[in-house]
Amino acid sequence: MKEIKTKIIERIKSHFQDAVERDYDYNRLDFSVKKETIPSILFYLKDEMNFKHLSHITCVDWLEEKEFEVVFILWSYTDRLQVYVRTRIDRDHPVLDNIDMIWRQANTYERELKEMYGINFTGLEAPEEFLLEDWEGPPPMRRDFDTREYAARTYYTRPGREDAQDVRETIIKRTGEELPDFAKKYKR
Amino acid sequence: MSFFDLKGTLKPLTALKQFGRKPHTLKDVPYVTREAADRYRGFHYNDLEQCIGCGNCATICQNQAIDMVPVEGIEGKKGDSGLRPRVDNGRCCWCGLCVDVCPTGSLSLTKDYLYVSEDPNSFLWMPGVDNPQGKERISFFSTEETSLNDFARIPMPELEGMERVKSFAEVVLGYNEEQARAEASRCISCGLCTEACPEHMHIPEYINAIARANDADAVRIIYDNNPLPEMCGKVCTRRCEDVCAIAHRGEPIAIRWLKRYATETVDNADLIKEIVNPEIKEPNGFKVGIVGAGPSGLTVAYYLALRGFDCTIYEAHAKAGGMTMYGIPKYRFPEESLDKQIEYIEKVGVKINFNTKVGKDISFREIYDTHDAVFVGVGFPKPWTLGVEGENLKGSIQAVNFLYEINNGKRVDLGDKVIVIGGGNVAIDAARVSRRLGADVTILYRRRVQDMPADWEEIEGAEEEGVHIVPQAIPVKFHGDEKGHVISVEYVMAEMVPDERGGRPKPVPIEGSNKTIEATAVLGAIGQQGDYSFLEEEFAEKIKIERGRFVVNEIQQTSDPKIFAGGDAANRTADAISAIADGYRAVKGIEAMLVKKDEGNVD
Amino acid sequence: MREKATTLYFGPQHPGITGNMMVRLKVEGDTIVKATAEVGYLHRAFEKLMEERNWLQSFTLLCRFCVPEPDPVEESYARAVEMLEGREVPERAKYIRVMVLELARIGAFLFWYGAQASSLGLHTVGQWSIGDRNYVLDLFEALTGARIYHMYIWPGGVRRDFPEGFEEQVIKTMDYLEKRLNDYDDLLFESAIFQKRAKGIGIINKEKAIEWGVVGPPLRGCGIRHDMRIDDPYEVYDKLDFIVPTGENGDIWSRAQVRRQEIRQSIRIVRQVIDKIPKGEYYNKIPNPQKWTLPKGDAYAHTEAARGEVGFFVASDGVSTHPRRAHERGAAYVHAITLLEDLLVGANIADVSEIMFSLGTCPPEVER
Amino acid sequence: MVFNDKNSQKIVDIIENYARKSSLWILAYGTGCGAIELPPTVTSRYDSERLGIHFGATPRQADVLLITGYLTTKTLKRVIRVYEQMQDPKYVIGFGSCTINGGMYWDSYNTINALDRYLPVDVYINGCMPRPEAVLAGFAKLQKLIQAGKADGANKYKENLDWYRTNQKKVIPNWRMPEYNW
Repeated sequence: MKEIKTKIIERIKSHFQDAVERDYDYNRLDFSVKKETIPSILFYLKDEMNFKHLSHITCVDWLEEKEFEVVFILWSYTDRLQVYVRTRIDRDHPVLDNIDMIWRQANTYERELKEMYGINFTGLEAPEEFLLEDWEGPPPMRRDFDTREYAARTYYTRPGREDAQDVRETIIKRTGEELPDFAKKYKR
Repeated sequence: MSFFDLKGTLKPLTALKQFGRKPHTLKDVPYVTREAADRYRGFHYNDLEQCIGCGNCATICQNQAIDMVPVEGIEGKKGDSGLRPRVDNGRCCWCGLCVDVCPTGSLSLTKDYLYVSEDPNSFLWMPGVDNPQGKERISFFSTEETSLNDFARIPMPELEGMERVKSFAEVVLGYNEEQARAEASRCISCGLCTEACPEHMHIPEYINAIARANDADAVRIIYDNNPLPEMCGKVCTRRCEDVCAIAHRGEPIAIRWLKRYATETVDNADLIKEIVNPEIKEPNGFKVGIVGAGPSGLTVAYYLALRGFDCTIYEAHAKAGGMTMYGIPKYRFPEESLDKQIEYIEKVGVKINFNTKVGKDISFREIYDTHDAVFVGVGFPKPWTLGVEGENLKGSIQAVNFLYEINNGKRVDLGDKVIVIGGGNVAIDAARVSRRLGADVTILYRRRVQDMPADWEEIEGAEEEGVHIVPQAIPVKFHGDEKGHVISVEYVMAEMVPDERGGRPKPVPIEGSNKTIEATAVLGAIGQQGDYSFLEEEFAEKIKIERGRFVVNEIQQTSDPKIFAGGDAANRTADAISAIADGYRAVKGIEAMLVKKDEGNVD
Repeated sequence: MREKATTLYFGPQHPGITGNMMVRLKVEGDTIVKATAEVGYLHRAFEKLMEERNWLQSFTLLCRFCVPEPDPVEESYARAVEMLEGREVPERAKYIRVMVLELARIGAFLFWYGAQASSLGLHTVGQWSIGDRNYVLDLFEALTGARIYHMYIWPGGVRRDFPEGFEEQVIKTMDYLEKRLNDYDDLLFESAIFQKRAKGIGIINKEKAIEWGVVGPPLRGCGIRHDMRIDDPYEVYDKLDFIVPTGENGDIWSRAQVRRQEIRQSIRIVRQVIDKIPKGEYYNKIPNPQKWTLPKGDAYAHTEAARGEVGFFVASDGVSTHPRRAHERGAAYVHAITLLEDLLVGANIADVSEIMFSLGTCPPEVER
Repeated sequence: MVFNDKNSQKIVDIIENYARKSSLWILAYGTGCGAIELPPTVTSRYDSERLGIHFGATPRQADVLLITGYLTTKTLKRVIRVYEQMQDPKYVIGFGSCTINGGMYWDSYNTINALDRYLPVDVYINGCMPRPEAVLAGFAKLQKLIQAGKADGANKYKENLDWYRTNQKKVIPNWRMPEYNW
């Protein structure tokens, strides 16, 4: 396993100068690359390194850093190794190259990411809607979309539970404790 | 494959061999309710007696299916919010997480699963109230093993028992960061503890701040209503831990040690000032005189100073802190800890006149006349005498006086066989200090060990250090030698007789069970009382005192509206946190009285 | 004369559809020329909800991802979290997990027997196999406290230990099922109807199968022996003795044969687990769930479910008690969309539901 | 039997209701996760056919619409369409917690919470998910209601169509459906 990993890291690094690797103590390797490198590194991994199986494409929203992290997870049946290829893209103008010519099924993943995060895959040909229908709000999986607020506003909640009380508030009321404002964020 | 496949046509017909067999259809369903498995997760049942209304079930419920609501017949008390869970079955997903996080184990799921109705509003149930029969049907419950609560406390690093007696070094070493985070993470943030705390400190909030690695915020929250947290972090009687929700099935959260951890992370007064950073209001011109720099007096001074009052403390001794300075041994509460806090209190503008005994160096009258309000926090300086023959022999000392001498840095010669009489914290302190002076120590206590009012950790600590405890022993006589020095103590064993009126059992001496124990010194520690000789006659008449304590109203005001009182001299619990609570109440009282009255005049 | 193409909507309300989804078919006569899968009827936004819930609360949602076989999702999530945190799982818990996963596989296959046969109008098979599946669900009820939503495999181990007498109950059920499997052979696999309707239909291109992301029985039906249980052995699969069966032609028949043999292997595994399971702890307790945070990072764990590779990706920001991102990779994600659209071209309308069932499509998993 | 009493049923009604309750055909539409417990309900162990409960393939022939759990807005649109295509007598059973007050999905942006705002519900079955025993109990309850002539959700829908429509249109943004006319 160690030799295989070293070999892969060497070859990737020699082909893709921008790749930053990270090794794990189980059968996993990570490569961070620039977003322009994505199609070529995936193509290389699939055709040259035998990572034939695309396990997953996912996206993590780092709202504070104003970035999306798109992660491609590949699996090699021959080397029994997971490879993660990750890249960061600008959250306000999320654009990434389409890769469904490398793996046909990537099309579905990209449709989902497009709908849920608003990432545009250049050259993606697919129907506009995937899971949602007539959706008018922002892409819902973005972290700044508040599903609780939306659900409370849109859907009806059955009444009859308004008499619920907060345990801490009840005790505060009973004892006359004065909780300062700066402490309130530490309530459960 | 031919058009007609004979085998493929006939083989399925072998199904006919099942013909005439007993079907496994459940014919009774739906007319008879079928019994579910022994571990089935069905409707909730709540044991209302066991439940403490901590609301942890409502917190864990990801569906917000559980509301905490008041129930008729259940009153809130210390350690019980008085609320009980109500389940919205239009939300519940029968996951049972609420059961797994219930700290008391009162909530469980039953085998009942059948409810059908045409009314969508009929799915709100109060487990235990609406289904009392559920008690017999409990199927999914939590035990200490399966519960998700963390019942084991992170052990506090301590000096080893025999190592401790060699010096007055602090016994408890304090949590490091990792331990504190882990301990704080055990807390379920219910807040039941805040009710048991006389001062109602914001316990869940500062524990949460520690758990979220924000110690500075924790310190700020702590200082919101306690100016002596490091002292409380070390020697508080921690009534909060008695009612901790986790304590029902495990060890309570180490609230005291966590407070200690938070305050110890700030190592000097300047840093406290920087972190706490309180807003000091413009001077409002009112002057408040405070008698005694004990916990209650310091609290009054600190918070009034923050509110713009001019505060002056009159303290008879050379150092502030009162009993916490002179009564608590240094292995529990080192002097530097106290100094740091006093320094900080002085930094916010409190003036302390040391070595100024009211009644001697300055008259109470003068303080009364020159200030707009007076707070009396004089404590209980005078020990009770035992009332035993031979008490006045040489070598028979009051434990409080003994501790005072030791804390003042003096040496006291006790010999090598010390008898301590009493079971409170003072008795244990005296015993453990005597051990550190090299004596063999025996504690004689009237009742059983579990009846001792002292902190259980202190009792354990004493035992670890080799203090011998003789319970149910009542001293009857001290024997002296020809020089008038005590040589032995005669005591009688007692049996515990249950109190008819429901009080705690009483010790009754057993005839003829007298025993004698050798002694070079006897330390009496059966309690203290007030000493109000500093009050001039006119005040002594005016201020109502009952059973040795000032009579005060809910804002700590005595019968003279200008005089407020607090601490041991005004409350029955006689501990530092109660004194701080008294002080905090008095602050609000004094502010209300002076500022509000003033505003009233302007209008 | 060339017939004019018509559009036909297959679902969402259709007795032959798996769950709640729709396939838009363009047909000429009864031959399909183009198929478009339309999903989203079951989109509950689980992954968004998991971001609103803490690491433990999230766990209760997992079994709803794919209802016929919920445990592999729980297993994937639990392992992903354990990878991220570095939490050890006791040996006994690993055995229990394997047993639960295999029981779930048996249950899923029995369910599939009934569904696949019903799609051909062979309703007796469903009456038997779905009836017999109840015995597996009884085991789950005894072990986990629920028939369908087990919520049993969680980070750190499993939720409860075996109840009393559970091993005997398992063995009894396995004996019964093993006997019954022969009946299914007679009723379904020997049936001329099934043979004629299954052979040569819905053929997956063997060369392209891996590249297209085909997993599970459809992949093995092509004769490619890939199974996460042997490729990337998790829990204690490397200590157990079992065979991963393969088919030949990649058609419905091969896939059915793979499942038919796998169910026997699963029974074998369950028996081995009962024999080998060690005594001891079953759970490495997590800290107070309200304050449980995971180190910053991400992890992806995959599990072989009855329908193929099921994976779970979790990402933590290291501060919050909630997942930063939780994303499931379902086998059906490929099977129900790209692969299905591909296989339906050229098939008859009557074969649509048969092909769907043979791929093990699970719409709730696609949509989440 | 007092024939002139308005409150009592006529003999015709009794016979009619008896017939209706004894043959309840469910529309085979698995709208949510609860659909997984329906095959066990109709197969050998629970065998609902002995109670006259049976799956029907088309809305025209079905009597009962089982809403098996949550409804996404996308499905809700189809469910309304299907319900309106069903012919009287027709009944709706809300299956599981999520039809009552949102259940697990109370804060999801894509699922409705209270089913009775959008469709008239005759019977709710508690549970998440309800066991086949509970499903059958739900049907038994529905049969009781039908026999008593109290399962009149369809009439309620007709009478309050405007109210239902307003609620429906609130969550379904793009309403392109024929109006209800049977």
